[in-house]
Amino acid sequence: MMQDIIHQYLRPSKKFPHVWCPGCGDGIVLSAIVRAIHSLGKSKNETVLVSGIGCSSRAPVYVDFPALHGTHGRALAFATGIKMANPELTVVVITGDGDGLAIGGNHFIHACRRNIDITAVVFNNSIYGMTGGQYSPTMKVNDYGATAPYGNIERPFDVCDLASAAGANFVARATAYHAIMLEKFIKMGIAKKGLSIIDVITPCPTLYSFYNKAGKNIDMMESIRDRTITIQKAEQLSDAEKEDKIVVGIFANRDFPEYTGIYSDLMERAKRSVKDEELL
Amino acid sequence: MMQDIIHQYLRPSKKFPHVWCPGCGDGIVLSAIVRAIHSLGKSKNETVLVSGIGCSSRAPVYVDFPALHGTHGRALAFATGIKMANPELTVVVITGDGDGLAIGGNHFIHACRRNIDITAVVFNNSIYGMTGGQYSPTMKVNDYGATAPYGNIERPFDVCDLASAAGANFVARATAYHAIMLEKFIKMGIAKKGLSIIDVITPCPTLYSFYNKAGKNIDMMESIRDRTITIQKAEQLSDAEKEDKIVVGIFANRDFPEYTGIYSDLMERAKRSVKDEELL
Amino acid sequence: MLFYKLYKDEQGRKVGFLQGNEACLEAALIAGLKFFAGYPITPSSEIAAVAAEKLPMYGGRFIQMEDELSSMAAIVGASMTGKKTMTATSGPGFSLKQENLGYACLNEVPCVIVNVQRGGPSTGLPTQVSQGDVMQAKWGSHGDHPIIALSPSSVQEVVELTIQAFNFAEQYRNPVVLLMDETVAHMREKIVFPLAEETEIINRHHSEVDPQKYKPFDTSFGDIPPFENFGSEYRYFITGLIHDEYGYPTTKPLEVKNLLDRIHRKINDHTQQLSLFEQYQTEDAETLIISYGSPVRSCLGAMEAGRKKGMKIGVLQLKTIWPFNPEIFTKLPSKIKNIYVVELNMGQLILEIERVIKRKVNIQGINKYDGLFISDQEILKYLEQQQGKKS
Amino acid sequence: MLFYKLYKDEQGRKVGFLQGNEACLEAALIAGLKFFAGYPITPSSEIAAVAAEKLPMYGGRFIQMEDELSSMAAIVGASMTGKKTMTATSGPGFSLKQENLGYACLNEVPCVIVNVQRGGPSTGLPTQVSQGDVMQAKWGSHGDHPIIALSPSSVQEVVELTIQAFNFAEQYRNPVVLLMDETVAHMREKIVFPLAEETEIINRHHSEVDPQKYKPFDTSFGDIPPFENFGSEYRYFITGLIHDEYGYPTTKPLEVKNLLDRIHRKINDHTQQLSLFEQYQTEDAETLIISYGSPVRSCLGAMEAGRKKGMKIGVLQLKTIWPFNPEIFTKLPSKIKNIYVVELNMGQLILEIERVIKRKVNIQGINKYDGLFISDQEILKYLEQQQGKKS
Amino acid sequence: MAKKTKYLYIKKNWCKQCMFCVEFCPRDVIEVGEDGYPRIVDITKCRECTLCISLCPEFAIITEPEVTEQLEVR
Amino acid sequence: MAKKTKYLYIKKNWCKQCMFCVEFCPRDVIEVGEDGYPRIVDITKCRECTLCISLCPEFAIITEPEVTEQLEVR
Amino acid sequence: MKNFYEIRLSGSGGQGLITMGMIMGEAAALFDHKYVVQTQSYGPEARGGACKAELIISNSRVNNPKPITVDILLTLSQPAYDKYIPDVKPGGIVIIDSSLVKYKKGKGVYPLPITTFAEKDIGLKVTANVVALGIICSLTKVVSYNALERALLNRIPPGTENINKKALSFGKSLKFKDNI
Amino acid sequence: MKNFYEIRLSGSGGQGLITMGMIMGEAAALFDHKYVVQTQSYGPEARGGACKAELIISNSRVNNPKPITVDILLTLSQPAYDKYIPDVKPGGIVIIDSSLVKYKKGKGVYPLPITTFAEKDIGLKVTANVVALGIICSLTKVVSYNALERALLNRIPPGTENINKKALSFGKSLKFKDNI
Ligand SMILES: Cc1ncc(C[n+]2csc(CCOP(=O)(O)OP(=O)(O)O)c2C)c(N)n1
Ligand SMILES: Cc1ncc(C[n+]2csc(CCOP(=O)(O)OP(=O)(O)O)c2C)c(N)n1
Ligand code: SF4
Ligand code: SF4
Ligand code: SF4
Ligand code: SF4
Ligand code: SF4
Ligand code: SF4
Ligand SMILES: [Mg+2]
Ligand SMILES: [Mg+2]
Repeated sequence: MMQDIIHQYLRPSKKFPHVWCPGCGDGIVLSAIVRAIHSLGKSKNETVLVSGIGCSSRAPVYVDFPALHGTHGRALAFATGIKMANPELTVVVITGDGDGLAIGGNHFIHACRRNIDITAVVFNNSIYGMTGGQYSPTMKVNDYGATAPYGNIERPFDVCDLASAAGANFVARATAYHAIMLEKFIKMGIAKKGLSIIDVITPCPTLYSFYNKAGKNIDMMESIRDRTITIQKAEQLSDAEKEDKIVVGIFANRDFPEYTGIYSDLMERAKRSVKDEELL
Repeated sequence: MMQDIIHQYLRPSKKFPHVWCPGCGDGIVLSAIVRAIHSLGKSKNETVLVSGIGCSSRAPVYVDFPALHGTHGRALAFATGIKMANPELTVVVITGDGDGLAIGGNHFIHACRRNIDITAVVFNNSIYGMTGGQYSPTMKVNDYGATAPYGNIERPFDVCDLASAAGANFVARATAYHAIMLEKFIKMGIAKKGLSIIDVITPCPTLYSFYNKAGKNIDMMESIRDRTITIQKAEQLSDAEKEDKIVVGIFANRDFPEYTGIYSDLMERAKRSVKDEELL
Repeated sequence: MLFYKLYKDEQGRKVGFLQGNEACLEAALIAGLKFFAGYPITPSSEIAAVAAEKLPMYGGRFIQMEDELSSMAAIVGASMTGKKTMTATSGPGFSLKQENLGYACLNEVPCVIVNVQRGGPSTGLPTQVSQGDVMQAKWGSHGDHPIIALSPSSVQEVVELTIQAFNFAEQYRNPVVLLMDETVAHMREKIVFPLAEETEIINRHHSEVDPQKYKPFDTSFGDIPPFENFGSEYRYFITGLIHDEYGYPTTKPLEVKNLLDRIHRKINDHTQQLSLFEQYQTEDAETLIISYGSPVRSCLGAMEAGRKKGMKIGVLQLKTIWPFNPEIFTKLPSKIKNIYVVELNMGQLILEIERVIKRKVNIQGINKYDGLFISDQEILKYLEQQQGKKS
Repeated sequence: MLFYKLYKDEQGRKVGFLQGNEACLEAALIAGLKFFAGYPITPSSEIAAVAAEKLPMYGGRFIQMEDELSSMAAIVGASMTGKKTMTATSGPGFSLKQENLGYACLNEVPCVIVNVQRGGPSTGLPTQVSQGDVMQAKWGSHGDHPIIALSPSSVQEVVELTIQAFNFAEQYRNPVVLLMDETVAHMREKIVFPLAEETEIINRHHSEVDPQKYKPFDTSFGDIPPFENFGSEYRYFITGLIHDEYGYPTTKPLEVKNLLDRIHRKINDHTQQLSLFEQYQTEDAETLIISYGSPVRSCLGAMEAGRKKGMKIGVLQLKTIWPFNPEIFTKLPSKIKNIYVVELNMGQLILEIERVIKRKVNIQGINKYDGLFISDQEILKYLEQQQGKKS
Repeated sequence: MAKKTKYLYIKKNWCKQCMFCVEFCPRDVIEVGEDGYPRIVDITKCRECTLCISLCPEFAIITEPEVTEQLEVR
Repeated sequence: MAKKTKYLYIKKNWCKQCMFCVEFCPRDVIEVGEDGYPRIVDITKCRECTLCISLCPEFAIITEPEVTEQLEVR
Repeated sequence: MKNFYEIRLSGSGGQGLITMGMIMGEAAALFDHKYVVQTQSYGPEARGGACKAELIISNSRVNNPKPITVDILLTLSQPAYDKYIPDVKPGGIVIIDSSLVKYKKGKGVYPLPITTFAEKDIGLKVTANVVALGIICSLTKVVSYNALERALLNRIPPGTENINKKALSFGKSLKFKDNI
Repeated sequence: MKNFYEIRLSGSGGQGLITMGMIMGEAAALFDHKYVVQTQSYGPEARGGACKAELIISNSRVNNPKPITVDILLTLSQPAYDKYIPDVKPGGIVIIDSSLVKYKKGKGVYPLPITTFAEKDIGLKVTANVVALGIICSLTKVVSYNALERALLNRIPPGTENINKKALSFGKSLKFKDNI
């Protein structure tokens, strides 16, 4: 049955429409997250959303989960505290390319390294939307931004490569256009024990488009659609041919031990080693 | 001719012996750095050392270069400012596994990504020496530390994988025992335009040894020697066989454009675009 | 690897010969600590080491984060699940925690932040004593934010005030800073831990309202809104933006003002309850020495020695630094002609004291900031010099 | 992409209709800015955008760092090469810069930090005006550290005080905080840039000593040691540890005390030179309104309107916030019976003012912290209410 | 479970007219109406791929209007 | 350039007795002396591999003693 | 002509209101030598929703930077109209794009199909803001036509001078009476 | 016996001085029921170089936590001896490991080849600190033997009880006169 699942999850006390611009991909990604949570049958009470600061990080205010809209860049750090303190909870982090990879880059790699059971969805629009369109660490070379008036000269991170090198169990990329694939990857990520990173290429038709004359809503979506190739396809292409492409698919799917689980084992050992301290 | 090159570089106004413990690898690594700089014929005036905080980060105080002993974790950030403001300078960063990879992890990956012409030498003893032997993000699982009384449960970073994924031009690993190889890699790193990371496995015979019963000076050096294998050798081994090994060699050596160089080009473009602003 | 042992005394109380840092964590366990996140820094590191060993023994969890920013974030996140949480650091790390400390203040998240003060500014004097972060404890984060800060002068007081810190945090839904100093943190003294029945443990106040009606910043129960755990049937949203009673961002001027007023009022209206202090021989004193933290010990020594010489000295020890309680100072016996404020900094809390004491009295700072502890002799000598009594 | 144009007026001065943020960066270029590192944050972001475009046109360099911690570190590093450097941020970022700001203070590294204040605490009210970081500017970093902070009330003053900030930084070898507020940063006004011959540009003082004999913290030239560039023939070491004159770490109590005394003395002994303020109609005033930053505009409006109604109002505008200059207040005309301190926070600088004014006078804060700008009407109304004159 | 949705509704008061639904519906079920908002032209063509729902950034395409209407009151 | 080093010196006042030089000299040129400090036994066996110099964490093995002595005064 | 004007230009994002504000401000401040303060709405609330630019133009120093009530209100969208109409001072002037906004008649209310004019008469919809500038100029005299034209020409992309001039003078040339 | 003792145990890292300090402090505080404050040197300067533990043992509340001058000084290394000997109060007691330290004779100076004793008589060099504890105990009476033994036994790794007891009692049993 076709269902508009998201409506079962919108906060009853929150006004709509939301704050995002017309054609912004953030709403699409949020609804994919909600569908993924829904399809796993997770309880609303025990699924916590955590975000930082950015247009994308506004997402948790709209959906009816316990949610922490933290400080810029620290979403994964807040989330680590939540998950450690109560490992029963399902913790989903919503972050941007700025929030998660610029100021938050350290927490990103350390969360991956610890492989703590959190799923982080990176709303990657290759720009700082919230602050007016500055270049982000995922912006392509030669794109423009408020602080890249001569074209960006910094090479972008490949979010998936970084996450894999840092140790995350599950790493995948999808786009806002490929909403069904996106939902599937998020679902796999949440289901996976350990840290999951889902890098989502999403359009900012307001600021990215303003600085890059990238057209309006549909133009940006079409560009994303047309530039997307699969990992399999990418392997057949030369670096030059891949230049402008968005490579989607699953980059890592492995089973390193999960952090809170190992910690629980440690607690067992520690409890056993409680000595009778009272001697006198 | 056999030469004790380091003595040409010790600060004339500084007292010796230095502060490091007997058998600490830090002195060995420092002297390799100095020999590398020396062999490249770099001028003392125009070679700047930058470090953070840690036992290792104390190194620059002993050698006669302009040097900035910064705040914990920020060495690469201070260094980025120095290099950007005066690209003529040779900038060498001295950092620890804690300084560079724990608190400084974000600057680490972003410096790699920008590929700015700095050489960072990571004095990697897999422990926080300065603060009393807590586990670091490069400590092996099941090793002990002041904050890992039940054995470390966090998987370590592979510093070289991380640096490569983040975009550094030159990435290599050596050990304090393999001092000649180490010198060579540092030399290659400095000579390389772009960001170079040299991960150096070095012994902390005081604190690491205390918590891990790893024996004294020579035991630790011998252990490092005996566990070392080359990349070529490593490729033939299974993951289990590699478990305890130190893989040395050059992990990346490539020629992405260097940051300050591209910026200089940008400046040329910008100068040309100075419009006659005065209109009235 | 613990460096101390605990024994049981005749009354069944745990006793031990502990460092301030060790005592701090033991006391936190008594207070109900369940989660500790930290990043090592001298001279606070032992707190983390003890936490790493002891917490998992008693069902708590410890994590060493990648830095202080994330440590602070982690204890705030963990506190949202209903757990009592703590972090420990020193000056440089305290500076790094400020942004997220402000977040905790705005969202009224109970948690305890230990700052073992060492010489500053910057990396400063990592192994030496200081009280240089007193003003920072109040003003370190941007924007007006309410803070509670306590400062112990002995290892036994570390126990007392650590438990108090957790209680205040829970009771007032506010972060509490435990301002230790290197001296108190690193010295060992005999301490006696109170029995369970001797210890009041306060837990955050929960709501009884229908989950549908719950508002995380509900003002209808007074200035301290009831708290509900993430993971419970109460679902809500918190943000570092100025928010309404639902926790949703607001820019409505009245809502903004109401929120800021309330979170400050909830502390300021309870200044008397929060204000812990001790007076020693102030009844007949003509000279008053005011201090807090480890220098109080030397002040008491100077008082005793001075009284032997006929000087009418009294000592006022502040255990609560913030909120600052003007009443203590406006109500001082009028016999007091000279006030000396002893601080291991260049004069910080004296600024507040000067501000509130309106009557004509000689107020002077005795300040030491060379990394050394101040001795009773030094204080007494200064007093004698000042009073021209030097014989 | 610049959103403003510059013209030339009859006297050959550049003029334009600019935002405070834009004017700030243009003025910095006049002052000699050569390196800017920043991380975007509302409401300061335009400063970075203009820097990104303009600096490389004039031989300077811009970098957007990964966060505020690194931005602050980068400008300190860059300044060590002899370049004039700057960063810009707002509250949350200012909190993150504190650790490295302390480093700059201790190492006497000239640099300018712009904090465009927005509503706090925490993420607060990102697009709205505030003056919530006044105390933080002084106390935000751990340990006692000397700070200079200036606050403009109009776009033209942004130009004046930005240049001044660079001059003070260079002259005193100290970081200078330019405390703007969202209102001044975002409003557009006509500004006239001074001609080169009208502008005094101060550059850091270099040494003439033999490189072998150079000590980076040499005290033999007075309290401000000559500065030499990294990369020159002067080679030396700096550290965030307390250091001796060579820059080497020391824990010798006397060296520690001497260093801390000197870096504070070099600022405090020049409080009069550093203290910029304006007095408006204070000669005959019975009521004095004290303010700084954009609210000064409303104070002047209230003064004008009040005087029309026969109220003897004067205005004291502080352009220099830190170092705080007590003399301004102790020397106020004795006719003044009522002092109102207007601040867009819950009362911060008023604490200092209350401290130093010892004579009996009514001191009250007029505080607005709901995100809105305070209007002249509001101030006047408050004054009228207070004075029971409401007709 | 296998019940077929009878209709799709566009919540105009939420819709921001991005036209993704119009552009990306593989069956051209949706088109721009005269008021500038999307409208369902021929629901029988719909193959229930849910793409329009998934791609609507505004959560403005709904299957059960009565549930969602409640969301507007605060 | 090709001049052969005549001797190696151990600066005892810098040496912290880690014994790396003794342990790792491939030619056993260095051994532990009676005072507990390393000493050169037979320099003729030295093949000038510089390993001892490179591995000395204390910069205590020197080729030209006079240069380094100056370093001690401050 | 009054000595002191508080002006609000309102509509939605993308209609060029901020640019209008800057041009008007620059014209009045630099070329008419008035005291001018111009501000605008910022931040997330500026995304999508109502957007505004405000000016205070005066013959003497301006204190308050942001108007609370206004002498002149321009509205190019319905939400902006609804939100800001209560802030108009008695005797104030309201200029409305009647092609987009449903409005209430009244003294000082000047409804004009500005966007339609721009589309039909100028041939380029996005010049609506320039047409509006012309209207404000002729209706309120708060800024001189010469100054406005000069500031306008300095702001626009090269090659668009003629169409912009045309739009401005078109706006200025319109005849209107308030709509009671 | 005095009411107030300031004591410094000094030597170099690895000699177990801190442990000694803790044992002595625990013994005096918990079992002899004295007021005790114990401190020690920290940080990088503790690496390699001189190392110390300090105690103040008193019958009444202790204010100053760190001694400046001392009643009892134990030195197990030359640098420590050189550094701390000036801090001994007139009439103070100095106990020196004469197997490691060159010292100056004087009243109250008790040189004993402590490490040699530990090696030869106890058979384990690392028990030198325990031998020293025994010496301090019998020489100064600042802490009771019973208390010391009790505290010692609670600190040491299981299985080493006997050798430690032996070292302590050996230290206590030594006869000495000061070395003038
Ligand atoms: C400490 C701090 N620094 C800077 C900011 C300003 N800021 C808010 S969001 C943001 C960037 C957001 O970028 P991204 O995460 O990509 O989110 P987007 O808006 O693009 O969805 C910045 C720099 C802040 N709020 N806090
Ligand atoms: C902001 C801050 N946090 C923590 C510290 C304490 N600290 C100093 S060095 C260090 C770890 C050093 O580890 P590493 O870089 O590996 O150096 P090592 O001592 O092992 O050579 C820490 C945590 C500090 N100085 N500043
Ligand atoms: S600015 Fe960009 S990222 Fe932000 S809401 Fe608008 S379209 Fe989305
Ligand atoms: S503690 Fe370890 S890392 Fe530090 S100086 Fe000693 S041996 Fe080296
Ligand atoms: S996709 Fe949604 S918001 Fe976009 S036009 Fe269709 S209904 Fe409206
Ligand atoms: S469900 Fe698919 S086919 Fe049906 S209207 Fe939506 S997009 Fe078109
Ligand atoms: S390697 Fe150096 S420090 Fe070690 S024993 Fe030899 S000379 Fe001494
Ligand atoms: S140079 Fe080589 S062979 Fe010669 S003494 Fe040193 S290590 Fe031995
Ligand atoms: Mg983004
Ligand atoms: Mg290390």
